Amino acid sequence: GSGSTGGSTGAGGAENAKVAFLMPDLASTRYELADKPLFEAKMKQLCPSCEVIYQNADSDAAKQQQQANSALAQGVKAIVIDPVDSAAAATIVKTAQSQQVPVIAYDRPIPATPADYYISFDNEKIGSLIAQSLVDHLKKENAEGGILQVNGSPTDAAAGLIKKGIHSAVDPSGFKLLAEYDTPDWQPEKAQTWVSGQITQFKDQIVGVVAANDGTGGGSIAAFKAAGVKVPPITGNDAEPAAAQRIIAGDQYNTISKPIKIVAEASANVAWEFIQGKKPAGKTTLYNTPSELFVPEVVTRENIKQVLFDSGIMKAADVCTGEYAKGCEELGIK
Amino acid sequence: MSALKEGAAATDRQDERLRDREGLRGALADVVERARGGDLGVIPVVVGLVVIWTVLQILNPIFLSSANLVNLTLESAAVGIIALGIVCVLLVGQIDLSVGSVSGLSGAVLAVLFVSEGLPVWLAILASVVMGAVIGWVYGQLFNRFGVPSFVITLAGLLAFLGLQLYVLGTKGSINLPFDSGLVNFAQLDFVPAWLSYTFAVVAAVWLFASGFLHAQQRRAAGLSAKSVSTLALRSVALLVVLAFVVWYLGQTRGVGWMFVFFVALVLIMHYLLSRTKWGRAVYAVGGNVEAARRAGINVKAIYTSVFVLCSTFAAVGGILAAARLAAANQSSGSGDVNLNAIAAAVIGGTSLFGGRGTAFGALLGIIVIQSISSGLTLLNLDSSIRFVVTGAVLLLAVIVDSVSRRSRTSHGRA
Amino acid sequence: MSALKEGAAATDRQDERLRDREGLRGALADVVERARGGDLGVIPVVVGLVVIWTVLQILNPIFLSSANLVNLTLESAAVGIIALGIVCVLLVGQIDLSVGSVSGLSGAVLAVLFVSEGLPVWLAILASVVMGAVIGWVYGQLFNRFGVPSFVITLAGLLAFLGLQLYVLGTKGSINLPFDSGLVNFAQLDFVPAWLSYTFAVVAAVWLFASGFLHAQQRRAAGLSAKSVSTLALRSVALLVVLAFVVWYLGQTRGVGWMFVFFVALVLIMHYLLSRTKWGRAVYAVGGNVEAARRAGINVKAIYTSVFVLCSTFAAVGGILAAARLAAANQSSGSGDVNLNAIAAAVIGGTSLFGGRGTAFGALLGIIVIQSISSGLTLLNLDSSIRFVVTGAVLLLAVIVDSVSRRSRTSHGRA
Amino acid sequence: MTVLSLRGINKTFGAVAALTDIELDVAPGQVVAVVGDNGAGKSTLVKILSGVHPPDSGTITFEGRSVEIPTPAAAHKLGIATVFQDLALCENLNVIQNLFLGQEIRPLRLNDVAMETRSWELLRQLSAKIPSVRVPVAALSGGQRQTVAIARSLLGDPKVIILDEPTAALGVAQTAEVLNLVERLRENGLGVIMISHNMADVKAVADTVAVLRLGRNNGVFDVNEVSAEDIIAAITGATDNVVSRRAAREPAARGEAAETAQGGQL
Amino acid sequence: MTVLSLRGINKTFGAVAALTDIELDVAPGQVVAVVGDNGAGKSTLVKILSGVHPPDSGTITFEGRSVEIPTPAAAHKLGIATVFQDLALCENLNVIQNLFLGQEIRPLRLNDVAMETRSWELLRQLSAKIPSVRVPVAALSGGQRQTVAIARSLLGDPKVIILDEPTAALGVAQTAEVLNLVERLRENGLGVIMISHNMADVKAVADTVAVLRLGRNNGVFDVNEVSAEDIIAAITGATDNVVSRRAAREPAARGEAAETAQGGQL
Ligand SMILES: Nc1ncnc2c1ncn2[C@@H]1O[C@H](COP(=O)(O)OP(=O)(O)OP(=O)(O)O)[C@@H](O)[C@H]1O
Ligand SMILES: Nc1ncnc2c1ncn2[C@@H]1O[C@H](COP(=O)(O)OP(=O)(O)OP(=O)(O)O)[C@@H](O)[C@H]1O
Ligand SMILES: [Mg+2]
Ligand SMILES: [Mg+2]
Repeated sequence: GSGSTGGSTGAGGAENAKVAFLMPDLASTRYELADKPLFEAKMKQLCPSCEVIYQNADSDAAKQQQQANSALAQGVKAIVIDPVDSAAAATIVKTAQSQQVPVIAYDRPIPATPADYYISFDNEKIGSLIAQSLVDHLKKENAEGGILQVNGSPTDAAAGLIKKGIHSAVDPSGFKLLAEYDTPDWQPEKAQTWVSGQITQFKDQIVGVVAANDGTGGGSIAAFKAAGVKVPPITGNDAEPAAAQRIIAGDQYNTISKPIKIVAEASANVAWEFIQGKKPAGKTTLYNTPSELFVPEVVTRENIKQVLFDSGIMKAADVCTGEYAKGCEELGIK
Repeated sequence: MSALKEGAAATDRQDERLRDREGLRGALADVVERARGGDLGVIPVVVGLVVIWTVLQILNPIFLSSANLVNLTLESAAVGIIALGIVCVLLVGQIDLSVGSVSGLSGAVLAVLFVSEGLPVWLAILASVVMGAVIGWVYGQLFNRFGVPSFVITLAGLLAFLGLQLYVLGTKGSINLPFDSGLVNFAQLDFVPAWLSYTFAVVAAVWLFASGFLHAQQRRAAGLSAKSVSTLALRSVALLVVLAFVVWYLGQTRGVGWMFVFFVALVLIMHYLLSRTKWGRAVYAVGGNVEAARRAGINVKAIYTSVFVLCSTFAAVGGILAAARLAAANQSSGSGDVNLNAIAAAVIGGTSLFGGRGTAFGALLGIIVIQSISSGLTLLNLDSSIRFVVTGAVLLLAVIVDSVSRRSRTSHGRA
Repeated sequence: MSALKEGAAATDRQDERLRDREGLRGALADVVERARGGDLGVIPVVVGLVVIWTVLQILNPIFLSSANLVNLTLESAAVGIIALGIVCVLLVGQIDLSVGSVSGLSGAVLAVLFVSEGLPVWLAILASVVMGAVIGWVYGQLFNRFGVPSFVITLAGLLAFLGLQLYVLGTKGSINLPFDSGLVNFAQLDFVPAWLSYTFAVVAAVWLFASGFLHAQQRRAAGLSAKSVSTLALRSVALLVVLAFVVWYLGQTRGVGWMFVFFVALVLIMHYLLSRTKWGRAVYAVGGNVEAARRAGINVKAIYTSVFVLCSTFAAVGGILAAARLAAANQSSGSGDVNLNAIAAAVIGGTSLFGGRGTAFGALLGIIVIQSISSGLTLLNLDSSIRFVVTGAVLLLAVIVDSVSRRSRTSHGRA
Repeated sequence: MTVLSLRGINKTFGAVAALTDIELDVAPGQVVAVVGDNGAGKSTLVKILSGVHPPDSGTITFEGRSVEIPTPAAAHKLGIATVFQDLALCENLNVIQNLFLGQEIRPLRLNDVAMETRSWELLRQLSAKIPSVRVPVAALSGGQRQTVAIARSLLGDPKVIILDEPTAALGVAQTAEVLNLVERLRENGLGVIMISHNMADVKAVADTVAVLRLGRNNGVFDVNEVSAEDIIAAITGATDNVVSRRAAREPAARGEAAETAQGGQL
Repeated sequence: MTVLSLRGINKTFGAVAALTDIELDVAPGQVVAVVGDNGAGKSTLVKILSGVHPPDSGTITFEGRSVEIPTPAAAHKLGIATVFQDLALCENLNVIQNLFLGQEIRPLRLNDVAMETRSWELLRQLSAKIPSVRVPVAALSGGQRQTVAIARSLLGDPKVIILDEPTAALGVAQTAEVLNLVERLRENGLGVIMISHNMADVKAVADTVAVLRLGRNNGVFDVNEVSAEDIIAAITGATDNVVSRRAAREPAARGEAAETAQGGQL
């Protein structure tokens, strides 16, 4: 039962409360670089004496369970969790709720056992957005040929969602899906090796590559460069600084910027309300859970200045180094 | 009671170069001597463990709390059982890199049969375990027939069974096990009632004393030296105190989990098999000198096969428990560091990678060291980068303590 | 030209139980005999490779295309160099599990120094390589001082350096290396001009003949049996033909990459060090029987340290090349299966995990087997579940072919 | 009647023909000494008889039946017990464990006490000077190990015992005990094959002497009808050899050696 | 003057006192035989002298200076060459590689030809019957290995040579060669410590005999003033021992053994 959240935590326990912030993996840099500091900052602002227990499960559902258990052993008052495995996280929800600790699903839903709150942008949507953006671009260019699809790790549930989203855009697009590949552990080297092979196989039939994140996108670009052929439009996801550089230099076609700041701060707000014993209501209801969804934004060379730099997500000084300075200048990024 | 003539030394005590060691004082002197000589069995690991626990407790006072230790015991079981199998293959000087994949596959098969196909749970468990045994048997055949190094066979197995796991889970990717099933309960919520735990502790202590006493009596009857009654009594009282304390302390929160009891039971069974049966002797002999074992008429191929079967079977059992504990089987079950953790647990527990040296208890102690580090650092709220560095450092520290206390071994001439 | 008296057998040919083996026919008979006796060196791996290539070519006719083979050579270099280091540690009977992390860290350090700090590239490379050497030195000290098993030391290293890698990459997470830098060019686009490749081939063949001829002459002068001139000529002509064909075939598209040449050069250097220097002898001796080596007055600790230093240094070099080839250093560089692939390459190339047996060429052949499998399956566009299964199966097949042709070894009494 | 007989045994290792066309007969209650120079192929012959290596060709007849001995286990089953020259002990196991390896008492719940008692009996019988039977064999001296290996062959109920240089590392007392033992084995009707480089031991206990030279038979002699010099000549292939020259050169040493012979060890 | 002298050497292994208060002196040009029962501590003494184990206490004087021998390399440097009872060869290396291990010719570009030539010389000198020096030592017979180990100690330029049961596995001819060799070493002024269970060999080449018994000195004898029986009595600790009983029981064997002694092996 999820109704058990309020009672036991009176306002008196709100100060000095602990809240767990459990992130899923290291394959994407965002959790350590963005989500965690943003969440901590917001929490600090809401409750200066509260403590955030941050853990990263490194793509291991069992480890995440261990981390949740140890957070509970430390007496946290709320758990914010981005599940490694949406299904397996049900155990964590159950255990936490049986100890009257509310669980906020962050970024990925936990369908099997409703959490107390769900805040996200939707991975499937991300997949379809980056693919759609690429497809639209190719159609505009009147490209003819096929597309390669570089998915994430075959053992990663989030990668499965992105893959599904990509298919939803690529399959009906009219471009032939030449081949697709699940990149073990999201490794850019693996993506590079695979794309190199496809280049020998399909030569100039390849008009675009949908890569599921910036790392594999970068690997794909390196494969084309190393083969000495022209780099077709290649997607990414996560808006890493390195990807921003590649977009500025014209090597990568797009990436996607998630409003991590908004999501992280929203979840800190929700957690704080739970800690205070309130029961926040969602904007919508998804998976029987009060929910709040945010929409990520596709970044291309056209809008990179305004999405990433004007909004303050990135600083020009970090990105416009060395050989990228020229590109920045062209785009007016300062 | 004794066939020993008054005043005459026991048959095994007659060499005049032996220093005299009788009774309780003798036993203590023996321990000290063995410590100096570096022949300490598992004591160094225990010392390493104590050091780590102290450090981690200082860093975060929750570490040694009852609740956290209960978690620790439950988290140790699945990988610990896998490490038990690894101990067996390491003992014969081979390796199994595929235990992670096999455990993942076994969890997946269990989930598919039990949840998707709706078979009774015991049948699903049986099927998974049998599958594990068959995998081990295949390894044994490949190893014996073709002489392929086990490193490569099991590396191929690692890949193949990971693929099979993905295939079995199919498009679902992840399958939940029902929370109200006995299996999930067993792994998550079933704890031994306090009275039964204390009974276990008492039974263990009494049994230790009784068996030691009977054995000593037999030895005296045969004219051999034997442990004195006081030594035996002291030993079992010590055991009783330790066990009772553990039970009491864990009982402060949830108590002793059945899954942990199951793990410990397996350790005891394996200990018996390895140390008190002909098969166990053969395992150590094959690991020490396979040609000598063959010349002694041991069916070396059968030993290899049995050990591979055991290892894969334990991996399958571990996989089932891991799935039960998570209440789900998914694509990443068994991947990640299961392999390394299981092998490291065996090695830290004193099992040699070159074969012929190690014990079943090593797996228990080793996995507790590893889970302690992991659990302790989980409590510390570190950046991942720092966490990795600290994990590595603490692991090294634990093993250096261990190795240094073993150190004198070589300088005393026991390589 | 020969100090050998007419009719008298050479000093090393006088035992009447030796079958006579002189001249070209003798050399051939020798090879056949050694094949029957299972003493084949790298031939079985080559046979395994041919089998795999045939299978993969049948499955996808692009596999053996020049363009794909060029990719294959370039993809082999980074992990191949790491495997070369692994061969060294395996030769002394130790292991290094941290080569992946070290390579990742080295790539990260390179990228930070070169790109973020703006140091000259050679200085950044030097810093990374020196860091690798220092890591190996630390391993050596820990191993020699405390006697901790290298498995555990390097497991701790694996974790710690992964953490350091994340820390060094810091807030960036991923750092691009400029595509127009010499380093990235070297790894991606620099190919040996055709004329120079052919020159290499000719030089290699001439050198093989000349050195063989001089050696034979010295042996004859000393009254020992020696290879006949015709055998030597045949051998170097064969080498010339093979090399020229390889150069020609790869030249159909982009040719031979400098990075691959660099890798092969390292293999040749290591081969020389291992087989023709006192240090190399000591490495094999320590791997074969460390106590005997110690008693022969070899500084065993120095050998262990040197080998760990070499291995970590090669890992650092491999990491630099991997980063250069990807034109980026990121958090997952060096993770995943770099460790397993490097160790597997060494093992498949015939290096024993128990020490004392193996060659530098093994690393070259082993990595080509592994990359062939991976590249061949990459072209097949399979589901990842099937791909894993097939990879495992093909790997096993390759090694079974290898092992079966080595098989007779034991039945001929060479364990 | 012979308990064991070999005909036309060949074995090559790579380019080396280790055994060529070997014949050998052993009767029950007979001690056959096999002698020969280093590398003559004696141990290779032993390994073929005990199933360690298969022969390349040739027939082995055991108790009248033609047999194959593909594995050591098969040799054990036939009743052939062997003490190998390299002893073949597991260094990580202790003395008791090595003694009873493969023939433990009570397989499912080892009877330590019975095994230890029996170990002490056997070792005492061989005058072994082993302070403790619970130390790993790695910690024993060369002679102590050899004693363990010999003691092991006496367990079970063999019909033929093969001893490959059993006294090489033994002290004077232990050597005498082993020679006594060989005589007891003969009295009990076992066939014994003993390999030795020590002519005195050979002459003391053997009934027949078979000489191997460079992997070939080089004569079978009745021990009572042959002198040590003749055997040595057969071994080295020449009557003028380093042994005879040394003997001629040092008449003093010779005299003393002869005297020492009464000490029994030689 | 002594080249090597030991005082008060002690060594314990766990509960076993392997050596207690050992003394030993070796002069240049002197052959000292160390004899004793199995497990008497002879090899332990050798290992202490060659730097394999450190002693627990006691002093070692080498050429008048008090020295420590912490490692085998230190022993090599002093000029102590040892043939170990367990030979200490690397089975994966071939004969040449083993012979020159640690003292290769031309370290940076090994001189194979010179090493092979020298190997054949040494082996021939010891009458070794080794078909090929390019096979791994694992493929050699016991005696062949022992010859390799002995040959190895002759490389370099030692001042003291320690031979731990050097002839245990050797054939008659090889044994005679080794005895000749020991005599040559003495003539060249080297100190030689030879451990042996063979009284004939001891009496043939040794100048002094030091007896160890259960880890303690049990007398040092001039070889010309002591009979084999006395030595055996000192070894076993009793004049009535299994050796003397066996000798008494078998007068026939005794006579023959005495005769055989002239063959030289004993
Ligand atoms: N496993 C093997 N591989 C190759 N050659 C071998 C092998 N075993 C023995 N040989 C060779 O066969 C020959 C005979 O060896 P064997 O061990 O039978 O000699 P031996 O008569 O027992 O000698 P020793 O008296 O020294 O023990 C030797 O030349 C040896 O090098
Ligand atoms: N490394 C060791 N660890 C423990 N005990 C040892 C070790 N080495 C030797 N010993 C013990 O020390 C005693 C002396 O052994 P040592 O090898 O010196 O005997 P030895 O005189 O050479 O006998 P042998 O004639 O049989 O070669 C033996 O009882 C042996 O068990
Ligand atoms: Mg032999
Ligand atoms: Mg000895």
